[in-house]
Amino acid sequence: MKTVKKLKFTFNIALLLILIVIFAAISILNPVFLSPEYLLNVVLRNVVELGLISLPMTLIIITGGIDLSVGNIMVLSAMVGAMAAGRMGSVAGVIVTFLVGLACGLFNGIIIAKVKVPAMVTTLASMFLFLGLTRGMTGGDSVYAFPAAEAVGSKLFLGIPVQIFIYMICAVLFYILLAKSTFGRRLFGIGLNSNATKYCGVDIEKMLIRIYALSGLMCALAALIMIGRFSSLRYDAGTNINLKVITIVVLGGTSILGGTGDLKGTILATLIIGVLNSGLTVLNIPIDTQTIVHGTILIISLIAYEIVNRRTSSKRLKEVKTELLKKTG
Amino acid sequence: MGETVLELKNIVKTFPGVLALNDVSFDLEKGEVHAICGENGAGKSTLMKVLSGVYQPDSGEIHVNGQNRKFANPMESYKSGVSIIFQETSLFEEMTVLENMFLGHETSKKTLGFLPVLNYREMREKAREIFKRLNTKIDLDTKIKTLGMAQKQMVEIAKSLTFDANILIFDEPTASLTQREVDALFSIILSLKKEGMGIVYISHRLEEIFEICDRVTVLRDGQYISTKNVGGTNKDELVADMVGRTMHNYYPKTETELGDVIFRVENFYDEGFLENINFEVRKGEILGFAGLAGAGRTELMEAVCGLAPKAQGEVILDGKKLSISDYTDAMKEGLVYVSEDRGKYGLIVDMSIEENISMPQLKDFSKFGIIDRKKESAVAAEYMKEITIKAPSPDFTVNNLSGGNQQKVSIAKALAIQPKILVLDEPTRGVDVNAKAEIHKIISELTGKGLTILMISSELPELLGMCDRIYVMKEGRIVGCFSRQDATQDKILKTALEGEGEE
Amino acid sequence: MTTEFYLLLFLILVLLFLAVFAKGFYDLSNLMNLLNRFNYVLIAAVGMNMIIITSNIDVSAGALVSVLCIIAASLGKQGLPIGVFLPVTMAAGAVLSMINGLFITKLHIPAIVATLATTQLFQGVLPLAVNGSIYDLPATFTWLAYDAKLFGIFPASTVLMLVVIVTGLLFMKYSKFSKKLYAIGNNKNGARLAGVNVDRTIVIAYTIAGALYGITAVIIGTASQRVTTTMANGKEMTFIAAVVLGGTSTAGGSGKLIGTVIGAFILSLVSPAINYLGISPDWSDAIMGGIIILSVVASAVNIKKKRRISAAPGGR
Amino acid sequence: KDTDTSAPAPAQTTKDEQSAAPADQKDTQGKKIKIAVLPKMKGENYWDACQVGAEDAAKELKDAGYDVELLYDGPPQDQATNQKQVDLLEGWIAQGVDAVAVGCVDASAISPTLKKAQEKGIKIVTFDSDSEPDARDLFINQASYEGVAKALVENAAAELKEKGYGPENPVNIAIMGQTKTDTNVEAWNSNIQELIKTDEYNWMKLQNPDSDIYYPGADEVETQTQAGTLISRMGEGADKIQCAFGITSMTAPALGSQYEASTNKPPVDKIVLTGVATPNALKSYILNEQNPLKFGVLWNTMDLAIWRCRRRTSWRQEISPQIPRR
Ligand SMILES: Nc1ncnc2c1ncn2[C@@H]1O[C@H](COP(=O)(O)OP(=O)(O)OP(=O)(O)O)[C@@H](O)[C@H]1O
Ligand SMILES: Nc1ncnc2c1ncn2[C@@H]1O[C@H](COP(=O)(O)OP(=O)(O)OP(=O)(O)O)[C@@H](O)[C@H]1O
Ligand SMILES: [Mg+2]
Ligand SMILES: [Mg+2]
Repeated sequence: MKTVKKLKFTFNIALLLILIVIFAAISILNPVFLSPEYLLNVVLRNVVELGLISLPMTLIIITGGIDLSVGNIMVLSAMVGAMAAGRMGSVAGVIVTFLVGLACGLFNGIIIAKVKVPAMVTTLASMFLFLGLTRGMTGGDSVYAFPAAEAVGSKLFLGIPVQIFIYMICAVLFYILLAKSTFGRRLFGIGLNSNATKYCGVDIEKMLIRIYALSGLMCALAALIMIGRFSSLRYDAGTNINLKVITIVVLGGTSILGGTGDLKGTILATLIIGVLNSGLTVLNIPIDTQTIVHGTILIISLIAYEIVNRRTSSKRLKEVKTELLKKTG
Repeated sequence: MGETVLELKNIVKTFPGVLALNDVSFDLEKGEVHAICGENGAGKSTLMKVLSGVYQPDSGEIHVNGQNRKFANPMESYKSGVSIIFQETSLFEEMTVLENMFLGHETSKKTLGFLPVLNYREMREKAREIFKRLNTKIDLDTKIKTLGMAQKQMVEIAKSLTFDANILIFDEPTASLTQREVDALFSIILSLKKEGMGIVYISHRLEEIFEICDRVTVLRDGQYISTKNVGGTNKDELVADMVGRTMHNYYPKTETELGDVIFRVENFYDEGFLENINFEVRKGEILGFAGLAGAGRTELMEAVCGLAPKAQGEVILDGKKLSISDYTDAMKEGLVYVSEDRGKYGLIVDMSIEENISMPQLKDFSKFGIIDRKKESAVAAEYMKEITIKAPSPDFTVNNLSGGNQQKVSIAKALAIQPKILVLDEPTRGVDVNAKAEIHKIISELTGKGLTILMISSELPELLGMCDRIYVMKEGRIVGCFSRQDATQDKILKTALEGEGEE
Repeated sequence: MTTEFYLLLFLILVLLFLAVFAKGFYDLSNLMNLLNRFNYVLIAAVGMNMIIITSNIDVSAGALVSVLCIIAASLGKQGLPIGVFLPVTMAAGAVLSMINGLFITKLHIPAIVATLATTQLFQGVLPLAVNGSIYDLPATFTWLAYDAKLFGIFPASTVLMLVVIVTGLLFMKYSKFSKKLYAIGNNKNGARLAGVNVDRTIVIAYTIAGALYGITAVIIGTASQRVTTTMANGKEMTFIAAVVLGGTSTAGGSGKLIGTVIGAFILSLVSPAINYLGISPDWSDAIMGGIIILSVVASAVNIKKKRRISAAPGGR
Repeated sequence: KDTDTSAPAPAQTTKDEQSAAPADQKDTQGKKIKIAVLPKMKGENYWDACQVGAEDAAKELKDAGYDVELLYDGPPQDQATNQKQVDLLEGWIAQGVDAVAVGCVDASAISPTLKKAQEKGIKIVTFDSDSEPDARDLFINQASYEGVAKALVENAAAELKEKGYGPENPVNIAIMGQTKTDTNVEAWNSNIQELIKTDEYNWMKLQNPDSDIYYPGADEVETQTQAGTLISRMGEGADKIQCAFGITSMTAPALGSQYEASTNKPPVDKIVLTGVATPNALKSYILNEQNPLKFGVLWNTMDLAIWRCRRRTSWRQEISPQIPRR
C-alpha cells in the first residue's frame, strides 16, 4: 500500500494544480467569478449535493462496488418526504426523507451483500425502480419544499449558505472514517481482496450493507438540501446525477476497480467540477462546450493517472528489488 | 537416448528491474522426461514462458525440432509442436470442456466456399480420441466450473494434446493434486514418454523427480547451475545446487513434552460435506491431517473455525464448550486458521506487512475506532524479527515478497492474534526447499512455546516428519489415526484411499 | 434450467395474461408498434451483449446513438436514400465505437470510466456540429418508418432486426471470434496465453457494436421528420438492462444472445402493456426495474443452490 | 399583473409595436445592454426558432443604434431540468445582465432565483411558460390558456362532427402533454378537460385520465413510442380512442409521424389528430390527405422572440399575439 499512498500524494497535488489553474484562468477572464458572494452562493452551493453523495460513493467504489441509483434515491426520498411533510409537518418530512433514503440504501445493500448480485446490476435495476416509483407516484409533477428543507437548502448562517457547513462537516467525518479508522481500513481490505478480508474475521456482508445504507442516508441529506435550494423537484432531477457523481470520484483518483483511492482526491475533484460548472457559465461558454470540457478533463486525468501509475510502479519495483538484494545479501 | 528435439541457447530475459534469466541453456531429447528445479523465483516458469512464446527473450536462440524459432505468442509455439500446461490454470470456467480444448485453434470448414464455420463434429471426435488415450471420461459439454481440480488438470493435459505436439511442458502440475491423482498423472506421462514425446517437468517435490524423470536441470536466481542424470545424483546434491549450500535437516522437529488434551471436536457435522467428526489434540502437539484432495480437510478446519455457517457440532477448548457462529468468535477464543491459498484467502497482497498483521484484530490496534499506526508498525516489526521475514520494513507491500516470505507473513498474522490453537492448511504449498525448512523450524519452535498446531498437508513426508499424530480423512469422515511411531507413507495412503485403518 | 428458459416462461405467462386482460393488445397495429420499439432496443443490445461478454461495458451507447442519428439525418436531409445513409451511419458508428475500444485497451482505462468520458465528448460535440436539431426531413429519410412495410404489414426495421438476430445467433455459435469473446470475459490472461489477441478482439467487439448502434440510430432517427441532438441520450441503460435481464453476467464470460433477445422483448413490452391495462406509462420504469431485480435475484439464488450441490463430495 | 388576456390581439399588433422602440431610445442609447434568453431546452425546433428570432431581434436593435449583447443558452433537451436553468441564471446574475427572458421548465423551482435577480435590478420576462407571478415583471403569453384550449376543442369537435360523431355518437379522447410541470401546457390541458365537461362538448369523453393522458417527458424517443402506442389504441368503437390532442410542440408532430408509420392505420375518416406546434413541424402531415392530422394551433415563435427583445424597453403592456388558424 505504500506505493499506492505515494502515488496518491502526487496525484492529489496534480489535482490541486489543475484546480488552481482553472480557478485562476476563469478569474482572469471574468473577475466577476472572484466575488465572494458568487464563490459561496453559486460555485460552492451548486456542488454541495454532488459533493455530499460523492463521499459515500468513494467508499463504495473503494470496495469495488458502484451505485448507479444515487440520484434516483435522492429524488424518491425527497418526494416521499415532501409528501409526508405536507400531511404531518416538517419534522415528519425530514424523518421520512431519511427513512426512505435508508430503505433504498438497505435495499441495494442487502441484494448486493446477501444475494450477491453484482452492484452494477443491482443498482442499474434499482435505478429504474426508484426513478419509476417517483415518476409513477407524482405522475410527472413536482414536489415542493418544506420549511426544514428550506432551512438547509436556502438559508444562510454567518453569511454563508448552511449547506456548505454541512458539506464541510461531512467531508471531515468521511475523511477520518476512510483514512484513519478501522472501518476505512476494512473497506480497503474488501476492495483489494474480499476473501482474505473475510478470513480476517471481517463481516463483509454487514460492511457492504452499511456503506450502501450510508449512501442512501447521504442521498436523503443531499435531497433535502436540493429541494430546499430549488423549492421544488421533479422526478427526473436525479438521473443526471448518477454518472456525474461517479465522474467526480474517478476524477479524484479512486480506481473503479476498487482498493485504491482517497477522499482528498474526491473533495478536490468536487471543487474542480464546481469551479468548472459555474466558471464556464460566467464565461458564457455554452453548456454543450462545458460538457466537452468535462469529458476532456476526465480523459486527461485518467491518462495522467495511468502514466503516473505505470512510472511509479515500475520505479518502485526496481527500488524494491535492489532493497531486497541489499537486505538479503 | 534419442535425438534432441528442443534446444534453448543462452537465453537472457529481463523484466523491469529484474534479471529473470541470465544466459540459460537447456536441451530436451525425444522420449525423455527432463526436470527443471530451483527455488521460488529461480526462473523456471519464465524459461518455459519464453519457450512457449508468452515472453520474447532479450537474446538467445530457441531450436525446436532442429529449426531456429521465434514465437510471437503461445499459439505459434503450439503449432510448431510445443505444448505447455501453465502453472496457473488457463481454463475458461464458463465455457465447456470442448470449447476449452480447442480455444484459439478451432477446426472449421468453409461454408459456401468462403465462410469459415466451426466444425463441432470433428472437434468432438478428436476430443473423444484424446480422452480415450488418457483413459479418462469427461463429458465434453460440461462447463469447466463444475469440474474438480484433478479433472481440470486432465482437461489441461487433453488440451495440450489437441496439438500434434512432440514436446510437452508441465509447470508444477501436482501442486494441487494428491497422491492418487499424481499417480494417475505419472502413468499418463510415462505412456506419453513411450510414444516418444519429450517432456519438461517442473516441480518442487523432489521425490517426484526421482520417481519419473531422466535428467534434471537446476536453476538458481536466473542462472543455469547444472544438468545431471537423475540416476547419478541424490536429493542432497540437488538441494545443494538449488540453494547454493548443503542442507541436511528438512524436518527440524524438536521433541516437546505434550500436555493434557486442550482441544476437542465432537460430533461435527455439515450436511453434504462432513460427517460425525471427532478428534482431540494435546497441548503442544502437532496434529496432522492427511487425505486426498477433496477429502474435506479444509472444509473441516473452516467449519471448526466458524467459516462454514451451516456446520454443527461441539468444540471444546480448555474444557469449555465454545459457541462459534463466525470466525470472529473463533479468533476471540484463540482458534486461528491459516488458509491454504495465500493469494486468495490468506493475505491482502496489495497491503503492507503491518496492515496485514493488524487486519484480523484492528480493534486492538485502535482507539475510538482510529487506528494507531505506531503500534501497528511496532508489532509488525517484532514478528518480522521473531520469524525472520525478509523485508526492508513493516510497511513493505506483501506483493513484492517471495512466496516463502509471504507464507511467513500469513503465519505472523495468525500469531499476532495470540492463538491457543493454530490451524495451518498446507503451510508449505508452492514454497521452495529453503523456505520450507525455515517454516518447519518456526512450527517446531512454536510448539516448544506451548502452542498447539493442527496441520493439513498433502505432502506425506512433511506430515511424517513434523507431526506427533496424523488423522486420515476420506469423503468428509475421519477414517484413521496414526501415531508418529506407527505412521508410514504406505499405511496412510492406503487408509486415505480405502478408508480402513485403526479408528 | 437456464435463465433463458425461465425468462421465456415468464414472457409467455405475461403474453397470456395480456390476452385475457388487455383488450385490443393483440391488434395488429399495436403489435407492430411494439415491434418497432423492440427492434431498436434489441439491435443495440446485441452489440452491448458482445461488449459485456468480454467483461467490458459501454455507457456511451446512448450518446453515440444520438450522434449517429444526427449523422443519418444530415445525410438524409440532402435527399440521400437509406441505401446510402444506413451504411454510412453504420461505418461512422463503427469508427466512433472503435475509439472507445482503443481508449480501453491502449490506455488501460476501465471500460465504464472510459466510456463515461467519451459520453461527455459525444454529447458535447454534437450541438456544436449542428446548430439545434434537424427538421423537415424528406420522405426519402422517413421511408423506413413510414412506407417500407413487408407484405404491407411488417415494418422493414423488423426485417433488419431479424437479419441481425439470425446472423448474431449463427455468429455466436459458429465463429471462432465469438469463442474469443467468451474466453476474454472468463479469463483475460488465459485467453492471452491461448494466443488470443485480447486487445484487438475487444476493439473489434466495440467496432461491431458501433455498427449495430448505427442501425439502431437509423431506426430511431427515421421514426419522424425531425432528429434532435439528444435523441437517444440515456438509452444506454435500457440496452444494458436488456442484456442483464437476458442473463448475461456483467462480470463477463457468460450469457447467451437468445437471452438478450427475450430480455429486450420483455422490456419493450412493459410500457404499451400497462397502457393497455389502463395504467399510466409513467409506471413503466418502476415495473422494468422490478422485473430486472426479481430476475437477477432469482438467478443468483438459483446459482447459489446449484453450487452447494455440485460441491458435495462423491458427487464429482 | 394580470397575465391572461382572453381575447387574442390581432396579429398586426406586432407591426404597430415596432414604433414603440425608438421612443425609449434616449435612456438606453450608448449604454451597453446585456439581454439573456433562457429557453426551456435547446435542440428542439420550437425553441430553436426562438433563438433565431432572438438573434434577428438583437441585430435589428443594433441596427437601430442600441449597443445590445444577446446571451442565449439553455439546457440540452434530455436535461431540461430546473437545475440547469438555475445554474445558467446564476451565472448571468453574477455578470449583471440587464434583462432575462425565460421559458420556465418548472415555475416553482426557478422562481426563487428569478426573485434574486429582480432584487439585483434585472428585468425578468417570462414567455411560453410562466413562473410564479411575483417573480417576473412581464409574462408574454403567446395565447391565452382558454384561447388555445378553445381553439383545439372547437376545431376538433367540428372535424369529429364532419366524420359522423356527435352527441348521439360520442367519442373518446386522449391528451399528450410533456411533463406535468409545464405551466402553459397544463393550463391548456385542464382547460380542455373543463371544456369537454360543458354541455356543448360533453360527447367528447376522457375515459381514464391515468392511461389516456400521456406524459412522456422531454425524451424524443419516448415521446415517439408513447405516441405510437396511442395511435395503435385509436379507431372505431367504444374501447378505442377517436380523438388525440398533442398539446406540445413535440407531441403534436409525434402523433402525425406515428400515424404515418403505423401498420393497419386507423381509418382517416374515423379519427382526428390535432395539437399545438410550429407550422413547420406539422406542415407535411397536414398537407398529406391520408393523415388525420388536419389542423393544429400554430404560431410563429420566431416572431415571438423578435418581439420580446423589442419590447424590453417598454414594459407597459401585456401582449397576446393572434392564434393563426388554417
Ligand atoms: N511478468 C513479470 N514481470 C516482472 N517480473 C517477473 C515477471 N514474471 C516473473 N518475474 C520475476 O522473474 C523471476 C522468475 O520468476 P519465475 O516465475 O520464472 O520463477 P519460478 O522459478 O517459476 O518460481 P515458482 O517456483 O515460484 O513458480 C522472479 O523474480 C519473478 O518475480
Ligand atoms: N481434486 C478435487 N476434485 C474434485 N473436487 C475437489 C477437489 N479438490 C477439492 N474439491 C472440492 O472442494 C471441496 C473442499 O475440499 P477441501 O479443500 O476441503 O478438501 P481438502 O482435503 O482440504 O483438499 P486439499 O488437499 O485440496 O486442500 C470438496 O468438497 C470438493 O468438492
Ligand atoms: Mg513458476
Ligand atoms: Mg484443502
